[in-house]
Amino acid sequence: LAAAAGCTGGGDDSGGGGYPREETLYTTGTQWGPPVNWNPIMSGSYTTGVVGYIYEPLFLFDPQQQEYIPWLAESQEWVGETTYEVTVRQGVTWSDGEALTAEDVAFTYELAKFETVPYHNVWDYLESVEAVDERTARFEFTEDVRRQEFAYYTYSNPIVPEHLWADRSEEEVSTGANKDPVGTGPYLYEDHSEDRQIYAKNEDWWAIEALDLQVAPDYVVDIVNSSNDVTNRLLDQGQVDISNNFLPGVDQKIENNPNISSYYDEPPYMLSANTAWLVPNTTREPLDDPEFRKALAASVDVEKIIQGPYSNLVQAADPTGLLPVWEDYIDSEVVDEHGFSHDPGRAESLLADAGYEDTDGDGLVETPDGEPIELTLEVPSGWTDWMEAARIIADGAKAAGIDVSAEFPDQAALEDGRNAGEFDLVLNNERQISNTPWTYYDYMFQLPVQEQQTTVNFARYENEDAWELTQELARTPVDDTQAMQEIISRLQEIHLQEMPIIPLWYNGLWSQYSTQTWTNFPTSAEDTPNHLPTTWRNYAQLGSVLMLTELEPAGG
Amino acid sequence: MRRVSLDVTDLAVYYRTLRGDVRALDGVSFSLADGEIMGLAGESGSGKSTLAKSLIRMDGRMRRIRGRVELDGTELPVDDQRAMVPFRFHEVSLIPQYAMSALNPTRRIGRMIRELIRSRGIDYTAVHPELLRRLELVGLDAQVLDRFPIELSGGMKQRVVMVLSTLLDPSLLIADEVTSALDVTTQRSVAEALAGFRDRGFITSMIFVTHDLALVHQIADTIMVMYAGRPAEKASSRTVIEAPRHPYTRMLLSSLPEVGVTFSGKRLEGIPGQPPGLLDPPEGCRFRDRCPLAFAKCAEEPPFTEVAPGHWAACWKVEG
Amino acid sequence: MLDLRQVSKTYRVGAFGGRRLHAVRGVDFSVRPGEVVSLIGESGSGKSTIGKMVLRLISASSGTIAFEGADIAGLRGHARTKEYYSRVQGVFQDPFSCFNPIFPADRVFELVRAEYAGAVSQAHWRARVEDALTTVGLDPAQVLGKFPHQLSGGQLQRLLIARALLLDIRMLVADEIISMLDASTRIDVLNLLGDLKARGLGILFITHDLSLGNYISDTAVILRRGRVVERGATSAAFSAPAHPYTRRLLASVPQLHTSWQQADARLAQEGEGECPGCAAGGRPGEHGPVDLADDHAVGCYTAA
Amino acid sequence: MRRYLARKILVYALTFVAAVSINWLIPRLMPGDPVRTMLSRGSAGDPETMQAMRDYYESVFGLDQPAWQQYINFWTSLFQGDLGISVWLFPQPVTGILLDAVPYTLALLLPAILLSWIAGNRFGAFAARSRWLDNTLLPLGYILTATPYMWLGILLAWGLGVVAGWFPTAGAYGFSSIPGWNWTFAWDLVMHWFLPFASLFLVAFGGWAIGMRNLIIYELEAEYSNYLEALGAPRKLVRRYAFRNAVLPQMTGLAVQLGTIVAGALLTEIVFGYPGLGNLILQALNNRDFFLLQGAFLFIVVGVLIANFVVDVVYVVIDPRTRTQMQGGGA
Amino acid sequence: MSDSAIEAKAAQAETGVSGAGGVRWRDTAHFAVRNPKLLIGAGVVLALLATGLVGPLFIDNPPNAYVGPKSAPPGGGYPLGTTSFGQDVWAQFVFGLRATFLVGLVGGGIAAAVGMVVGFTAGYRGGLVDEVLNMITNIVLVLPALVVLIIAAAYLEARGIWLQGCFIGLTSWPWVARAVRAQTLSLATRDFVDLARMSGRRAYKIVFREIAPNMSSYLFMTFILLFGGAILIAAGLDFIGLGPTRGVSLGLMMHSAVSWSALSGGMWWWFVPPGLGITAIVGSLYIMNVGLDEVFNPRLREL
Ligand SMILES: Nc1ncnc2c1ncn2[C@@H]1O[C@H](COP(=O)(O)OP(=O)(O)OP(=O)(O)O)[C@@H](O)[C@H]1O
Ligand SMILES: Nc1ncnc2c1ncn2[C@@H]1O[C@H](COP(=O)(O)OP(=O)(O)OP(=O)(O)O)[C@@H](O)[C@H]1O
Ligand SMILES: [Mg+2]
Ligand SMILES: [Mg+2]
Repeated sequence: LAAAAGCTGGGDDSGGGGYPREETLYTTGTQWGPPVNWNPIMSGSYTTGVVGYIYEPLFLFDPQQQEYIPWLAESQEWVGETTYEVTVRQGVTWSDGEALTAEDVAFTYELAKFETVPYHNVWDYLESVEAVDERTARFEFTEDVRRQEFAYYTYSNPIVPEHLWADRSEEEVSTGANKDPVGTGPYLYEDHSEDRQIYAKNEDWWAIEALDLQVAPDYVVDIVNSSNDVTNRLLDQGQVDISNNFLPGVDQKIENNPNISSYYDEPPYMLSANTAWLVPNTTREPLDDPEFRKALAASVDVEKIIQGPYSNLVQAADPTGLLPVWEDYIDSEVVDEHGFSHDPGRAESLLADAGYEDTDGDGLVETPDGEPIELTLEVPSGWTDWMEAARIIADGAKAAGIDVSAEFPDQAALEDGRNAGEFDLVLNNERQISNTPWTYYDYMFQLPVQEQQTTVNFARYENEDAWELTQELARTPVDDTQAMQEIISRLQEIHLQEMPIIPLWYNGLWSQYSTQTWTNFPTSAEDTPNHLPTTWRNYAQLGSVLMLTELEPAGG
Repeated sequence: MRRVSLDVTDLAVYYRTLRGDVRALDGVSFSLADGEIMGLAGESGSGKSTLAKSLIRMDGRMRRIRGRVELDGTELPVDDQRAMVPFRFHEVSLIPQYAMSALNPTRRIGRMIRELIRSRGIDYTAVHPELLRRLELVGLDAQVLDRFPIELSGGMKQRVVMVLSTLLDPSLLIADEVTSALDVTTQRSVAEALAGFRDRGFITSMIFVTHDLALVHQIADTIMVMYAGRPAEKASSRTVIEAPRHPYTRMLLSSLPEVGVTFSGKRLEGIPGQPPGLLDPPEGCRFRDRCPLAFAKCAEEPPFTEVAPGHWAACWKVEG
Repeated sequence: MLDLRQVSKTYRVGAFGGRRLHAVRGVDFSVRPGEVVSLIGESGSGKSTIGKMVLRLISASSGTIAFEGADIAGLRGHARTKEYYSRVQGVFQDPFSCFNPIFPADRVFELVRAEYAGAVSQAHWRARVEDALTTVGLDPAQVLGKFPHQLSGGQLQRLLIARALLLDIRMLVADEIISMLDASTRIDVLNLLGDLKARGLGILFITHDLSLGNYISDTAVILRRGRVVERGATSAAFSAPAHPYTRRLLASVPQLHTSWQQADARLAQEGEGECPGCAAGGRPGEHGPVDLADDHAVGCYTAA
Repeated sequence: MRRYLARKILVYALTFVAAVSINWLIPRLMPGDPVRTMLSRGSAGDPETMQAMRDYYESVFGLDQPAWQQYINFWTSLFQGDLGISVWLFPQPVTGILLDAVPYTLALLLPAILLSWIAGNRFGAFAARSRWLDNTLLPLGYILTATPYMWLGILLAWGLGVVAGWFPTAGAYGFSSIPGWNWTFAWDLVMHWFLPFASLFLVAFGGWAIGMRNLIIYELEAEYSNYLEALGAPRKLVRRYAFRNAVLPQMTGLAVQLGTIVAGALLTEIVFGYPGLGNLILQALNNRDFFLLQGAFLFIVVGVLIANFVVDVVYVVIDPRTRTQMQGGGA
Repeated sequence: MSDSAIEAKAAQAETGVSGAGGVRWRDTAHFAVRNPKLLIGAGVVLALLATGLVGPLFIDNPPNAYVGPKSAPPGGGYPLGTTSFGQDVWAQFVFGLRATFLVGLVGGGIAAAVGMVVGFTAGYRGGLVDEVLNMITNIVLVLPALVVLIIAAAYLEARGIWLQGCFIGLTSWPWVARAVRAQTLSLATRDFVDLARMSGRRAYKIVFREIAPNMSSYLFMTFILLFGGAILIAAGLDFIGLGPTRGVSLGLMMHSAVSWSALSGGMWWWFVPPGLGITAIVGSLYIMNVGLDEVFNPRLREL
């Protein structure tokens, strides 16, 4: 059957019976297909754990504390307006024995000169990068340096070994499978098959000495996701320790099954990972009217969605849509003045004030010109939670007099229409936690609007001022919280007044643990760690890998 | 007179149907001497096949109402499927009406015969030489045993079935319409082969069912003519053809054209009317309605009596 | 009226038509009005194939079949086909299979009416049907509205003939129409054909039973393996069969007053015989029809 | 025979071309863009980078060429055994992905098909014309065939897996197992295989049993059965002969049903998280992975075609009727 | 499935036909009312059909409306309990039955129609037409229907039950075509077909007025099998999320029950009824089919 690759390393001393249960951590929820790619550059598709377990970035960013944790880097410094220096840690070795040097750092950024490397646009403002000595890499930037974005890169991009990658062609770098990954991280590639990926502990991990950190599980087995049903069964049978899937009804489990827990022990149970937005097509009538959009926003009964399809597993979004980790950036004055909440009465009055009235007596308003309004809210078929949410939104809108109906086309069809601007309303949540709200506003306001909007500004909202502000935010130093706050507060004001997209709720950082084998998972409780409890791709850089260093065997 | 091998007395077999019993065989008595080939003739639906089936294997709808069948002195348990098994093939055997489809299409003929023989608890090796001999006798070589039925022509299949059915030298062989589907030349060879089997003693006696009087006359010693579930007349074939007594037989014969008779020369006439339905047949003589000689007495059922030595008939008019 | 000239029919048989089967080869004969021609031969000799070709149910592979001077292969289109069928009709061997078992038997009349007599009034049509039924000796009250299984084979066969008579036909193809019938009914149907012939109908009478062929027909055509081996006036062909095959055939026919042994004896006495055609100048064993007498020809294909 | 085979092969070849072409075409008619779907999983937020990557990948997949060119390329590389590169599981070649998955699917399918067929036929033949079995066990057969594969699968998984705890319910072997040639591992494989196999088996079993029962009843009515009985053959022999003839149509039935069973296997795999083609196809679909879809489809079509062909040939070998027909002989 | 059996019967030329041919309606009725298989099968199907037809009339809210408490077990005002959103499972079941029957009807109907047209044409016309149609039939036959359906279903932006039915119909006809072709071939050699031709009938009339009525019982049985098959295929599609994008069907219910963790949450009442409903409908159809076979075919009748 499966390529019986045999096992090397630790598997053997357990007596041939497989990976010992009490030393192995079983995870699931990230990988949706067979593991096939260990290339850390391919940030969208590498196998779970490639970055984090094997490859590591210079820094980790802890969103809970809003701080950067030096990782492969020991320190960093802006030595001038446009000059940045980073010092790599002493004593870090690649798993093939070579030492990590500043050359590797410089090389990793040099790689981005290839157009197809995802962080290629660092070269928009990066002029040069070089290793000034064994441990120091120096970056020279243009005036335009987007410091916020660069800070994002410093923690999200893993460093790759120059001595192994230097000869790789562009194709290999950006599309190679990197079958034999050599990194610096706490785990080594052990084995994989169709439905799993196995890592074995790296006994020589630098952090053991340098930071006195030790990952607890000897093995990590990441199980390829197949369906909620399967995950549920695995969880019930205690075969998986942490699952990062959205499992409807898991609240019942957490409440009733002493072995299953999550970050919070009460609703919403989960941390928040991203904001779900209702995206109107601002180029279409009447959605081009901010008043109409505001009325629409007020018509949505978010609570009903939260209690209905989500059974309180999520929480309502702040009117600004900023995630809880960015709480500090929310300007309460602005929110008090311009914020919104579910308020059908207000929705109606907003409509009435803006001239939308029910002229034909069908209970639904027409445009000021008397044109009937018929909007559709599209949600991909099969995304059951969103489908339910869409039904509730449509009902709420109807109650407020806006004719919205929910449609469930195929996902790809929906995306085609969405990107081309052929839609009325969609739901979207394509921005995750990061080091800066800039990523949010970039998503909201980015200009120019192109024929195909593939990643950002699906609402096709055009506001030069907002875009200016966003760019200014990008340039602001990440440690200048004051300046950031000011800009963000102005952006919030524009957002709430114009309502280009309507924040609805925060999707959870879905995570449920079975504590039969491992304990001390992150929770909100005082005496437990509070790293992000997830194995999601790109979350290791947000400190989630630290969770593994805190786990404790249940038996011991 | 020679020893009687088959003796059927007042046999009545009905078919159970939704609308009631079909009285396909309603009081048939006759006996068959050793070595006798009896032709069983009569129009369609007169109960020929029913009689044939009754003697070897009744199907699920048939019910024996009365009567007994004796073969070589032992009574045949005709309506007891299980008890009949030992008699079948050994004592009574059959060449079915559709010999063409009587062989399993997916088994080689030899293998089928072997399995069948063995299943009857007989040592095949002992029978094998005889099988080959008889095949040769009917003009087939041993190779047919390695063939599938579909590889043989209709006549060949017919002969294979003939050999197989008679392989254990049964006392009684029933050949039901074995020649009807064949053309004249094949008809003749098959019929002659059957008579030859009797002559060689492979079978003791035989009932040869057909509706073709001219054919049956060629090989049969006696002919029994049936009409609507009852025997009308039985006599030696010569007598039946040349001096029939029963009006039905006579009318039947007179409607048979012969080579040489032409429409313009001598216009033959059929028998007017139709045979009665057997679901609820009329009392008395069943030919009454079509009979030119019918008279009051015919309302009573005429007995099947011996009107002359070896000549039986069921008609009030022939008595005496 | 009906003329067959060198008519042949080849079937493709076997899986995917890999093999050819010559069912009819170069057959010639004609049928005149008021004449009964019997086609006689053993099973598989191509009798039905000829009948079907005449009825245009299958097409000839080669040769021409002409009806009243016109090649029937040329009758294209629905209208002309219909026209043809109003002149030529057929009756087949198995009366039970000629009737659609789920409809009343008189549906065969309805079909004719629907196609040929749509304009005729109900009453008028009914009269015509009853007329035809009486002609074939059936009591309309007894047969109309009955299902096929409620009627006897003879009745069904006569219904079919009546159906043909509803059209103004000149020619009837009767393919073994009596072999499925009881001896006593047979003769009634035969007699009916005789009466029709007297009314000027040409009849192609197909049979394997020589005694029946003899009874009714004027001309006999003996077929063997798709070829005509002997053709002539019935009286001639039967009383003085020329071709050895015809003779053998005759000897195999079971007869009431002659036993097979007697027939064999006669055959032996007269000698197997050579084909007189070969003697009369044909190439031995492989010659086409050679006239022996007026209206009596023999063909010989033993070598082919 | 040779002619017949040639003919069959031609039909199969045409079928193959048509099927594969249809399959090539359908995904391309589908809305959605594989490269975009692929890139949207990445985190490049910058439209220009996005565009660059997009262009790059389109050329990698050859999607920048005109459709006819793509079609020709498709066939050329197909003949070189190259099914292209998966979009979803980039940069893995499709062939590799499939070769990893196909053994699992086969491991489920082959035993399920063969065993259910054999067992179903035996049982059906046994039950035919037995009033008692006809009224008790056969209705069960009908219920089984009428059960949706996935429903039965899930019930089994929960009943025998989660609740009773007898069987594992996901994966092809324990997640803690290390593949190797030892009994522990083999047993582990069997335990994981059992439930998905059982759900496939049960559904198919019911179908075959019923089919056989119906056919046997017809065969027992046939002339040759009557003849055998008239010659006093024991019931066993008569049944055996009837069985042999009834099996033939069941074989064609097998060929006809193959597609359905394969589909059932895919559903079952999804239910049990079994790492065969089922999950692959579903995901490939969601990710608009033309190449993987094409490849998986190709495997299935080739599989079904081969199976059909084998059935055709075997049929000919064991049914003398078709054989004779092919030789153009016969009575 | 019993498809193979019925097809095989067709291949064995006479059996089915002679059964249909010899039908005496009175007898048929007699056996029909005495055949437990037919009665039970038809009874269950009709009961479920009636539920699907009449049931919705008694339900005020749309089936997907949140009407009750969440995750309530059966009992109280909700005979089959509620979903985890508080949807009435009974309401969904009743509407789902409707949809399921509709899919069966549309899918089975289209498959039957296509299969018959192809089968009749191939069988009656013969020759080249036959060869070509045969080849097409073979192609569609070996195409793994569900896989094609999965792909095709995804192609459609919005999928409705009708459309789903159409797709299923268009891929599941080949065995019908084969079977009908075999039957037609055997019936077309009957003399009454020749007789109809000699009456000047046109080909299509002969096929539909002479041949088809003779196989009516057989065609009906075929339709029943297709009906059941279409329901199962639809359930499979629904289950993997390629079902109708709006409305409810039993398959969709199963799909949502599974994707909302009904089983791990112990909400068997959400998961079991739809599966049971499908099994009951299809199973009863099959049982009914065997019953019909016994009724129509004199050889299978038992007194
Ligand atoms: N299975 C049956 N059920 C009911 N009636 C039957 C059955 N088989 C035969 N019959 C009836 O019994 C009577 C005698 O039938 P049988 O088959 O013995 O006639 P036959 O003389 O052999 O006729 P044929 O020459 O047509 O074979 C007929 O009226 C027939 O309709
Ligand atoms: N449709 C067909 N396809 C292939 N071969 C056929 C077809 N019809 C008839 N044949 C063959 O053609 C030959 C002549 O058949 P035909 O039916 O004309 O014979 P026949 O003289 O009528 O025989 P019978 O007395 O048995 O009816 C036979 O060998 C037959 O097998
Ligand atoms: Mg009989
Ligand atoms: Mg003929």
